[in-house]
Amino acid sequence: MGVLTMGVFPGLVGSGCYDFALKLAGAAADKGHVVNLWFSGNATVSVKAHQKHLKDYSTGEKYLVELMEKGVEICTCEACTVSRGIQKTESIAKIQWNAMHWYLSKIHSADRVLQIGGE
Amino acid sequence: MGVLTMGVFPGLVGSGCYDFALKLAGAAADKGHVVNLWFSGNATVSVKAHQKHLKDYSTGEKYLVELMEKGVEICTCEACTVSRGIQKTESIAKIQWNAMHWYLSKIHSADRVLQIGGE
Amino acid sequence: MADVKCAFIVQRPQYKGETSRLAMTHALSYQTVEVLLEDGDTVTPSLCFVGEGILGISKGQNAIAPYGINSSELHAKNCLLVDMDVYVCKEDMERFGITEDQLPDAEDMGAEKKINVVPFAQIEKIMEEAKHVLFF
Amino acid sequence: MADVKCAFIVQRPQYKGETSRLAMTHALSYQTVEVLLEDGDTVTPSLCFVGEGILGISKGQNAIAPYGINSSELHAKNCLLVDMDVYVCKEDMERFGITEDQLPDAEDMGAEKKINVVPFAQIEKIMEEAKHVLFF
Amino acid sequence: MKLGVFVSDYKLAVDTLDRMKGENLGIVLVQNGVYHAVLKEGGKESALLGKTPRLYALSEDLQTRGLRPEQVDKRVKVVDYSGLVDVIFNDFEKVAWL
Amino acid sequence: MKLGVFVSDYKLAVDTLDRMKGENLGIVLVQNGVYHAVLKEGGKESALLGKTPRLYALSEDLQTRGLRPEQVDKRVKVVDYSGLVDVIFNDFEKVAWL
Repeated sequence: MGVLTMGVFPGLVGSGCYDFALKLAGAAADKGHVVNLWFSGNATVSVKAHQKHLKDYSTGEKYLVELMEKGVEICTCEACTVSRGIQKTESIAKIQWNAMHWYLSKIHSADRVLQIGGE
Repeated sequence: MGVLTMGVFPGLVGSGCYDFALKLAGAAADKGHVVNLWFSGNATVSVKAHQKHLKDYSTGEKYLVELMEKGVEICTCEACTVSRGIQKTESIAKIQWNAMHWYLSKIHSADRVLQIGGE
Repeated sequence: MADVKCAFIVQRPQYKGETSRLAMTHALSYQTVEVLLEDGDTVTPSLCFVGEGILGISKGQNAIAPYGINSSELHAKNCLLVDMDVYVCKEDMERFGITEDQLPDAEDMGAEKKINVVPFAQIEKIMEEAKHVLFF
Repeated sequence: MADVKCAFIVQRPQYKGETSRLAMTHALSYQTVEVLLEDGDTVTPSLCFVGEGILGISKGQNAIAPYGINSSELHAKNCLLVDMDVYVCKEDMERFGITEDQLPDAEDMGAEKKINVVPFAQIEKIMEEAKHVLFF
Repeated sequence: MKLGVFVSDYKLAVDTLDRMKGENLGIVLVQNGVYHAVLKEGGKESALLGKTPRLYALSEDLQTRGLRPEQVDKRVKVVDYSGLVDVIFNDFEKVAWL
Repeated sequence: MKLGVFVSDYKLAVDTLDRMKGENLGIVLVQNGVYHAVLKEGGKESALLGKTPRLYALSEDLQTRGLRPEQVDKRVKVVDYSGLVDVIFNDFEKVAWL
């Protein structure tokens, strides 16, 4: 089994790219791969707890919780997150908060890296 | 003097478009125009209180407060905001929360509408 | 007492970003805006799909199964259901090889309106006649 | 004990979105990643600017005055300062009419490294030699 | 119809503007759109500059990108945010962000 | 180098892929990128289809957009998320999102 590290960047909450990242992470974890997810830029907003799921919006909270139950490690960029006003106490439980080198360290151990950039 | 209504949509926190919208709103208000700002999509995240201003990130809180002191009306799409986990109690004070028809009503009274879409 | 005409021009495809979906949900809210306006005041949106924007309203979409969200097709049908004028650019239909039978209607939901396939020149005219133009 | 080479390819312009700026800040963190790795393990980024990505690092930027944020030029200089290998695509310089003297250096900050202007073929080679390729 | 179109990208992902008639159109270059006023890609100026004589570029966005006023094409009027407010209210009947 | 490039748009705002050599390249069409596997703009298929024989499209993203498997170009292998995981680990040495 391999290690997949994904970086999820700006503008992804409420977008198809975000849904993509979470579904791919879930499918990889289901197959027994080790999966690491790094949020930066606007994607960091997705660590906010108490997201309300409305059918016109894709929200990530329940998927993120499920992913972590499957062993996926998820970390948000602390600077990006606090610059958007979200505090650690308001975050979904068990999501890690760290600096950008967390992502690089998970790149170091990865067999495959998928950096989802764009806007 | 005129009425300028701006709709600010996805992916704008931390982006140049967001900075643009706030600066334009400020410049118009300084000239005595009536300005209305509507946040939808990812831009709704910008109503979160306690944003930390770091020089590598553009954050809007202090500008939003300044704009409201100048008389600019600001409203966030409630559905978009709660789907991202942000509650009314966590919002910057005096920002309005309403449904999409708020935007249409401010379009009704506007001399100029600038809808900033894109991602 | 005044009606304000707005041209909502959807030029981006659906799903990857939210903007083109939000165009439809915002247009739909013309139905309830009266609660915030003076008596007799109204807003009338015309919803126009151009360029890649026309791709996202095709029939047969299913976004619930893979992603748990309502499809853009459903949103387009809802627009017809509330009697909105919906236009799709003819030249772009031809360019992408999309035929009229691939466009949704909302007859099954009881809608009387249908999507109008019109030349780009007519969409320009709609923009011209509108007080405000909003691109999505 | 292993070094992992990564190619950071910046293909989008700066400022409108955050991605291309975040490419630089993330690359910079190679300096501190050792705290999270085993002894002797390292990550070595090569930072390459291609296409419109080359536009955002020109000399003479001032983003502090209008927008209160650090310029991308400063970030590029910081990359040189920490001895990162920074490459700019020669063909794109020519295409956009940008000359080498418009590229920043960080001599004033004490940097020894300079930006390397190289053909696209060399950037492809960097991607080939890297274990991972990240587009921004 | 005197429509002012805001262009905020250099490479455009939508072709709506290409298809609109230039007669009453104006173009406002902001964000990365300001590169249209400066760059000559492959020696050729941006097609936008020939589309209408009503061209504006935002000075703050030129400054941010290290672009000097003398690099800007002569047909483009450089305005700051305050000037842009006047352009929006006085030079156009409606405005739209591409 | 067996690089799998993910394409998530129909109209691309970056030209990096155009310039990369096809030999060891693969293309994975996801999100609005799946339109490349289906549309014939002006009667012409997408240039991406001729770039490499290693082409994939994500079934969930076809389904979301109302695109049926029989509309997909024969050269494109349709995979679901589970299949895509295998593509990532088995068919390429590295992957990149355009």
